[in-house]
Amino acid sequence: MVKVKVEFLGGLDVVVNKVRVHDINLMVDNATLRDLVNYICNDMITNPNDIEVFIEDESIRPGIITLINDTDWELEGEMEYELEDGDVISFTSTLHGG
Amino acid sequence: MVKVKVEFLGGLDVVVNKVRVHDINLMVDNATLRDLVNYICNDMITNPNDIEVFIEDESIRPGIITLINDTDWELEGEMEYELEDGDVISFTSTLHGG
Amino acid sequence: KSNDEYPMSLEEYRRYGRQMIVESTGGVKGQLKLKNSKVLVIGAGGLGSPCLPYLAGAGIGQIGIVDNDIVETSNLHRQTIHDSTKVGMLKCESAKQVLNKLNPHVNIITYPVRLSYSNAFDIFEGYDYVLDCTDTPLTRYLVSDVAVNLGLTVVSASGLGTEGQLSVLNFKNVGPCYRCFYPTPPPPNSVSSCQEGGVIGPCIGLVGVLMAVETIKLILDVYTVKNFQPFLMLYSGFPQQSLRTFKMRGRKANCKCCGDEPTITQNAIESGEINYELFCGSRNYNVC
Amino acid sequence: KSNDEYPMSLEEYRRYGRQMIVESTGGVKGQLKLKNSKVLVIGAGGLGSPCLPYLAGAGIGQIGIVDNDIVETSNLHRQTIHDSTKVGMLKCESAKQVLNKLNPHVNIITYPVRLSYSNAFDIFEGYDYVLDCTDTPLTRYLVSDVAVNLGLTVVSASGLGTEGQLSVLNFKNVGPCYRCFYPTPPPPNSVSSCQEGGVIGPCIGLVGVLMAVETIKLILDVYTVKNFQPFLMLYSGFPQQSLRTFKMRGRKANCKCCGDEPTITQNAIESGEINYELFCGSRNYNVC
Ligand SMILES: [Zn+2]
Ligand SMILES: [Zn+2]
Repeated sequence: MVKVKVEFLGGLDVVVNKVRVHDINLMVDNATLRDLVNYICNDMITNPNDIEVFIEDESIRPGIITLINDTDWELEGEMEYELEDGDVISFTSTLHGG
Repeated sequence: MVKVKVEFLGGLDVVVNKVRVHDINLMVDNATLRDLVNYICNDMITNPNDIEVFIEDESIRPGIITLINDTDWELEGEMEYELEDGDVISFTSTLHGG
Repeated sequence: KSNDEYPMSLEEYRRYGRQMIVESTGGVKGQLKLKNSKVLVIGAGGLGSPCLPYLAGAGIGQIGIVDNDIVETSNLHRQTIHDSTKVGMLKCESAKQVLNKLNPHVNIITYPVRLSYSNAFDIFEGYDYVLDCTDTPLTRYLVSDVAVNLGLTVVSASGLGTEGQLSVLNFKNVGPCYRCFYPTPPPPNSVSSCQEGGVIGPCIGLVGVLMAVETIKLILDVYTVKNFQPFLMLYSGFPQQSLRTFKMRGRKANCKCCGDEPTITQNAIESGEINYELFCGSRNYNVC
Repeated sequence: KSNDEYPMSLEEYRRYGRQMIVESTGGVKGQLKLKNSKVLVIGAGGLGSPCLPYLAGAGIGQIGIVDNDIVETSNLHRQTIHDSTKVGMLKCESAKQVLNKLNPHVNIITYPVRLSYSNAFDIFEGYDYVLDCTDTPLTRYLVSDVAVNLGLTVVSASGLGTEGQLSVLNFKNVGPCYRCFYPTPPPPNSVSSCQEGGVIGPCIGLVGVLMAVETIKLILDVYTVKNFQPFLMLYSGFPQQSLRTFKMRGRKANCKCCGDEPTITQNAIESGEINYELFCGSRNYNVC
C-alpha cells in the first residue's frame, strides 16, 4: 500500500467532482504512476465521459502536464515511476486564456 | 549536532553579507532556537554594529517576524523551541513601503 | 435603473458577465455583494495603483481614496495609475479620473488629507473594508487601531525593493490586529521606506494586485469565521519569484487594542492620548 | 539629449532613480540595458493590461503591441489599461495612448493585425524579447516557432478563472520551447478560452505582472545560461493565493522546432507548409 496526495489543477478538477486535492491509499504492491492513473480512471472519475478529458491513447491527454513532487514527470520516469509514501502527484491542464 | 536552514528575508540579509539562505550545522546538544540566535550573533553577523538590527533586549528586535517551518514562532515555543534536523528558521523584517 | 426584480442594468450584466460566470464568484448574488460593498483605500501609490483599477473594474459600489500626496515624475515607474500629464495633481484626484472612466458605475470618493488620529474615524465610518496601502509604521498602527474600534476588516500590505508582504487583519473582529503581530514598534532608524530604499515597479505592483484578490475574496465570503486562519504572505521577485504563506498567531487576549481589556479605544485615540508620533519615533516618514 | 558621456537625461535619472537604487537592477548600467531593449507584447488584453504599464514605466526603450481586437465593455473588468471611453477603439491604440502619457521616453509601436504565419517574422524581427499574452494554442505554437527560428526568448503566460501559468521559453536558444512542453496539441474541444470560461480580473492581472517582473529580470541578466532552470509557474487565486514553481524538462533533442533536426523552419512556416489551423483544429478561438 502507498499513500499519496493527488491534485487536479488548472480546471482539471471538473472530472473529480470539483475537488482539487485528494488523499489516496493505493492498495497495490510496488505501485507505479500507471497504477495510480488506472485507479483515477476506474475509481475516481465518476462520469465515464470524462475519462477522455484525462486520457488519450492510454497516456495522459496532450495538454495536461503531470508533476511528481513539483517536477515534470519526464524527469522522473513517467508512467513507470514507482510511488513512495508522501508523494504529491499533480495534473494540470494547460490554460490558454489571456 | 543539528542541521537547519536559516533564512534572512525582507532585507534582513544585510546583516549576513547579503546571503539570504544559510545551511547551518549547530554543534550543540538539544539545541534550542536561543542557541541558534546566539550562534547567529556570535558567528554569522560579521559587523558587531549590525547585532542591534537583529537583537534588542536579548530577544529578536521588534518588527522582525520569526518563523519555524513557515509558522509564527509564538505558536512553537519561541526561544525555547528545540531544533530538529531539517528545520527551516526564517527571520523577516517587516516592510513598510507602499 | 435597478430594483429588486432587476438588481442590475443590462450594461452591468454585459460588463461583469465574464467574472460572474466564474463559479467561485457566486454569479449574480456575488456581483450584488460587490456592488453593495464600500472599500476604503488608504494610499494611491505603488500598492494602490494596480489595486484600485481591479476593484473598480470588478464593480465594487463605492471606493474611497485617502491620499494628500501629489504626483511626481519619480513615482511613475511604479505608480502607473498616474501619468506624466498628472505631475503636480493630487494622487487621489488623478486616480479618481482614471477610475471614473474605467467604470462609471462605481462611486469614487476622494479624501485629500493626511490620515491622522483626529480625522480617521470620520473617514472610516460607513466603509466595509479598509486597505492599508500606506508606507509608515505610524499609519499602519493608526489604520489598524481605528479599524478594530469600528469593527472593520483590514487588508494590509507593504513592499520594498523586490519584496512585499500582505496580511488580513481584524478579520470579522476575530482575527489578529496589527498590534497582535507587532505589540512593540520597531526602533525608528531600523525602518526603511521606499523614499530611500528603492523599489521595482512590478514587484510592489504584484502585491497591490494580491490585495485586490484578497478584497474580492473577503466580499464574496470565501473566508468565513470558521475557515479563516491568520496568515502573512511574503512575495519575493528576485532571483526567483515566490509567494510564501506563513501561519500566524491568532488574536491575543492581552492586545492593547483588540484584547480583553483594550486601552486603545476610540476616545483614547481621538483625544490624542495615544501619541502615534512619539510611539513610532520622530523620524520623518514620507508617503510614497 | 543623451550621449556616451551622459547616457541619460536628467529627467530620466529623476524618473528611474527609485528603481536604479535597488541593488539587483545594477544601477545606471541596468537602466541602460532596459533603455536599449526592444520588447514585443502580443495581446493587449487581460495579461497585457497590467504588464505593459510596468514595462513602459521601467523605461524599456521600445515596446511593440500586436492586437487587432477592439475594446468592448465586457473586457473592462480585467483589461484595465482600457476604459469605457475607448469602447470601439483598437486595443493596441488605446494602450499606446496610455503608455505615451505614462512615459514619453518609450517608443511605442502598434501592429493592428492578427498574428499569422505570413506576418509574424516581419513583426518579430528587431525585437529582443517576445511576450505571449494571447489566448489560443494556435497562436502559442506560432509565437514559439517564430521566436525559436529568430533566436528570441519568450515569456509565455495564460490564465483562466482564478488560475494562471507562466514559463520562459527558448531561453537564449538553450531552454525548451513550447513544442518541447507540448509536442502534441490538445484536442480542440478540451480547450477553454476566457470567451466562455470566465476570469477574475486581478487573477489574470497578477499573472500579467509576473510577466513584467520576468521580462525585467531577463533584460537585467538575472538569468544566465549557467543558472537558468526550465520552469512552469502556477498561480491560484482561490481559495488561498499560491504561486508554485514546477521544475520542467529541458530542450528536447527530438523537438520538431528547436531540436537537432528541425522541420519547423522559417521557410516551412512562411510558405504555409505548417498548417496551424489544421494542427490545432478548426474551432474558432477568439482573442480576449
Ligand atoms: Zn490585536
Ligand atoms: Zn522545442
